[in-house]
Amino acid sequence: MNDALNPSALIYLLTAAAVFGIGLHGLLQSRQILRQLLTINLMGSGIFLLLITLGGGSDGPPDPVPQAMVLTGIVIAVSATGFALALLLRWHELSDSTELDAVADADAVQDAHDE
Amino acid sequence: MNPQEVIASLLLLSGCLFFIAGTIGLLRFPDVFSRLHALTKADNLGLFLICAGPAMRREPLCSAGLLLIVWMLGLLAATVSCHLIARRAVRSGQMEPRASEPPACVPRTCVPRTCASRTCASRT
Amino acid sequence: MTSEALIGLIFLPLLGACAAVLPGRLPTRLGIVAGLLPLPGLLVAVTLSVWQQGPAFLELGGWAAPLGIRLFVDPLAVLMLWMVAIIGGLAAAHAWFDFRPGSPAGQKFWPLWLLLTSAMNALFLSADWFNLYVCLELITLTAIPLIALADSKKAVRAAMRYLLLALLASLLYLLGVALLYNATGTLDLYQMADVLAAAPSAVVVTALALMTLGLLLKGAVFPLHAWLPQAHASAPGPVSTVLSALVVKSAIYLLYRLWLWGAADAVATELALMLLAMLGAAALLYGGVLALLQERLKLVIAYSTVAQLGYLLLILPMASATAWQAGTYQLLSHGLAKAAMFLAAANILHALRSDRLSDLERLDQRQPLSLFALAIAGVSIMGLPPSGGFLAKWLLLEAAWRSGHWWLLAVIVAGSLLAAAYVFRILAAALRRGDPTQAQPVADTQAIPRVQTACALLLALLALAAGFAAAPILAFIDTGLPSAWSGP
Amino acid sequence: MMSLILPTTALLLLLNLAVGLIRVSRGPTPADRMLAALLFGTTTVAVLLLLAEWMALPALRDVALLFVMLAAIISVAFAGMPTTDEEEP
Amino acid sequence: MRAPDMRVPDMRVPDMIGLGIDAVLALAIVWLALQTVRSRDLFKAMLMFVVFGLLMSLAWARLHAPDLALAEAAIGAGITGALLLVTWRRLQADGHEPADSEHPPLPLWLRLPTAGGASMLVASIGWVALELPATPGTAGELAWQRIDDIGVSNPVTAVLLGFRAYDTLLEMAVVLAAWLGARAVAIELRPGALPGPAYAEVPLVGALLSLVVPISILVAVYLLQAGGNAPGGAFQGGAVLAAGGVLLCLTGRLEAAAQTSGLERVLLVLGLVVFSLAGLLVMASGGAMLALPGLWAIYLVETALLLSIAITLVLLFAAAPGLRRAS
Repeated sequence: MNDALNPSALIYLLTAAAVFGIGLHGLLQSRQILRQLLTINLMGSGIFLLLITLGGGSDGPPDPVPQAMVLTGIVIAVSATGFALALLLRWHELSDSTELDAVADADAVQDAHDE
Repeated sequence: MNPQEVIASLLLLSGCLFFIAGTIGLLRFPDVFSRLHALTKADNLGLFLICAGPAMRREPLCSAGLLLIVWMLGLLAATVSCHLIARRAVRSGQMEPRASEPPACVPRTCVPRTCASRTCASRT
Repeated sequence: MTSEALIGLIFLPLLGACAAVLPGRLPTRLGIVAGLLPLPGLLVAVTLSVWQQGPAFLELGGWAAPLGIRLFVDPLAVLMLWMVAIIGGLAAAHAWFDFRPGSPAGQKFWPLWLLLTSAMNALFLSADWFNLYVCLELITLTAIPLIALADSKKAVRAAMRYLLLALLASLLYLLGVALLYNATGTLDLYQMADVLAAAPSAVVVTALALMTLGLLLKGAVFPLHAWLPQAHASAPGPVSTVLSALVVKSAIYLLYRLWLWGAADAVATELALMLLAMLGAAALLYGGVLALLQERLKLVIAYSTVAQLGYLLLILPMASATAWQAGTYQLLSHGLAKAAMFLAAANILHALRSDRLSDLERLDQRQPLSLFALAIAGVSIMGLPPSGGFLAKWLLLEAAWRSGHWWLLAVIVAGSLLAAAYVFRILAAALRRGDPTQAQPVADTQAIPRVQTACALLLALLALAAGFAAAPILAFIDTGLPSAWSGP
Repeated sequence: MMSLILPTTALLLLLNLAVGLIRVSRGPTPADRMLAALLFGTTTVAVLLLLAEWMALPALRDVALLFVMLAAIISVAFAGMPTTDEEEP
Repeated sequence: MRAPDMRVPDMRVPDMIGLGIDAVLALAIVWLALQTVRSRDLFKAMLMFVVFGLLMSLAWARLHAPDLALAEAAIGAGITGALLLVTWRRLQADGHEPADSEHPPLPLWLRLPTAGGASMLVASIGWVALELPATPGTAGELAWQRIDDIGVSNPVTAVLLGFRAYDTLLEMAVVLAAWLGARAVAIELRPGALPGPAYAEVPLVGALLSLVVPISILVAVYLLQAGGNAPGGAFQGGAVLAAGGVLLCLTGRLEAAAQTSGLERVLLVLGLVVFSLAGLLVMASGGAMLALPGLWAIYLVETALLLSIAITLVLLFAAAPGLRRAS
């Protein structure tokens, strides 16, 4: 890669990092499954952006391998989101709730009683 | 610099102006229905001008054709979308200009008279 | 011939899954038979070839490594493939009766099951970090619906939680892969290993840490284990079996590949291995204690998985052939024993309609064979001779002794004592006579198909037999030591 | 000349879009947000057309075509949603 | 404009404007991500996410990745947005408004440093990675050198269906698994799960359908054939075709069926089966596994992939086992 850092690559790099971090923060912050899925998708977008920025930073033609990886990643992400939404509907039907409660081992011990 | 380029540039810049006008309308008009006007009218004209700009310089007819298709589809999408959104807004009882609107829309005079009166007319 | 066999291991279950999607009972049956039955035969060919000619690569599409994707088969991969074939096969035989092909439940179950089999085979063979990401996602997206098939509120909650964490884990892993690709220009595991030392250490260390974190989450290693017990306990019986015996192991397998092959020469490897071993030790103790506190049989077994996975990480800092034998043998014997326990528990749950420990009384009269399977598998989990589990733990003690990690000796012994405690607790509950006035009549138990009992028993006996047939297996494993440990 | 006008127009449109984000954020009704999102759709199409010309990437025109074609889908999905209490004035 | 002396700044100024475009785009993207996470109203969050997708597509364009811009446009605008909105609507159907609970799972002191630290880590590591010296013989460079061996001139297609075809094949398995999973957990269909006929009466919708659906088919075919030598390909084409199907579902022309029909099942596995069998046939005839012999084989496989992706995405959207024409 060139010595002088391509400033626009730098911009997108910072964007990628910020989007990833915002997604992670959102995931840790929310219990609403729908929003958790949004944040996971955000994190994915951040990673994809990072891959392409790093792969395209050079002067030559853009690297097709990360592009193919990201394309694969996008299709996987939409598939996973589709399944997750179906599972969310099922969960909503069974529990009448759209969130998951906090996870703790205590649940499991309690488990025998709340059946 | 040939005259084609001058015309294209003018088209692009005026297209840009229409987009800006649309956004101003979106921000400052008082309710959904008047904002719809901003979107359907200004933006589609803007899109047309921006499509027309590059089309001026295009030698192959097919890519000018593609730009035309883009514009026509944009027109259709905007029409249908606005109709549906307005329909839904009417059903949910938003005909009343919102009194609680934050002062983003400020002076009443900036609302086009036709728009405001039409809203009132359809309410009564 | 080997390459055809390797392709067959991945593509037969894959095409079987496609057949099982088609309508009608016949394509489903055809898919199951053609997708699962030939696997042991293919594996024999692969094993012989690896035994005689050593580890081998297969370039897919004929494209050499940095450009294309390679498959890699070595003794560790062969061992894992055998476990998929045997445990997966017997669990499938067990599932045949609960999810009959052609029934609505079977329609949902079999395509996912076959895809999961194919995905695990693909994962154990792949030598490409990004391809492994796709395999991991495929495993996630097939295993989780299988859990949700139990269709209880508890199962769907566990599946949802598992899904969110697994997606997060995949993303962390992918981020690591992205950084590594940029630092080295290749995605091939073994090629990358050669150039990793030359890459800038900040990038490499971060990438490895991210990948490890993702894999620890997928592998339910303490303290990231919280999703596992409910998911494994609430899934249908055969699904719990493969989840506990194979699916979590796939993440541990990748940790081995990452740290003992891929990053063997990277900076800070020593420290990382020690940290991982500490996590393993914590998992061993914590999981053991939690298993003791559970009131339901399947939860005891699930927490036992959390604990037993700890052993697999303990070997990492020992760096000796004995440690490697111990680790791989623990993979094998725990897989067999845990599979037997979950299948037996599924039988018991089905027969008694409850798996509460308090409801298990007089199990020796009501479900003698399932209890027998549970007991034999328990022997292996505890590490009593002559089981495979005993051998694994013995080798582990020996390796810890030799490498001078004294604290590990204490941890291993404590873990085994805890295991003994929770297994005996199950047995005590099962042999309790209870109050004769309130005793449930024996007729209350539901009959279960003999094949289902036989599957559990067979797996338990295999776990026991692993203690006898150790010599050839260990000799085979010795031919494929991790590249970092191949010195004397 | 054109190489100056094209990116300038694109930049202006993007700034315009960024200002429009206020409306999505502020609402107040879902319909307002939806409307603003549609504006973005149109603006994005225009920007893509300009970029296609400027960066000499004709494929971006296909992207623009996809956007105008699919813009209606979201509003159709939106219009099918039930109206909720929060929208009532 | 005036004289040759304008030539020199003419080279520089557009670059700076380009940088300005990047900066505005980046700020907007970050702001939208933040809004997606922060807004308490879930509908707003979803809409922010959809707009985020729009701008990501522009970012791909700026990064010279038109293939990704196409995919983001087709999937983001056509599928994900509608999928999210419809799911939200279904969750609301029984009068419950999904809203965030007051108790986040992790305390603030834990999650802010975690996320902030993580993003700073990513940024600094990326920075280091950006300054890496280019290593010769990377996969990307080799892909450019050997692209002629595949027979297509679009390097991304060459990687997806040539050098790394195995990834693509497993990715199709993931798509199939997602549908299988969604079917395994599918809920009982209630009336109103998809917008009903009340809505099909709007005359404009008919006009929209009669234009957009045929065009989506046309564009899908166009993207498929363009994929060989220009950005495009099976995934983008499949997503566009699926978007046409989604529109038909949304307007009540297609409705959910309780059973998956035989044709749907065949289409679902078509991509995987054709791809695998093509690979196996090549191997059986002495070639290497998955080394597709020439352009025609690539197009054959891509057509099958396109159909499978399209049907899978539509069925995932409908969250139903199958679809049938509305009576």
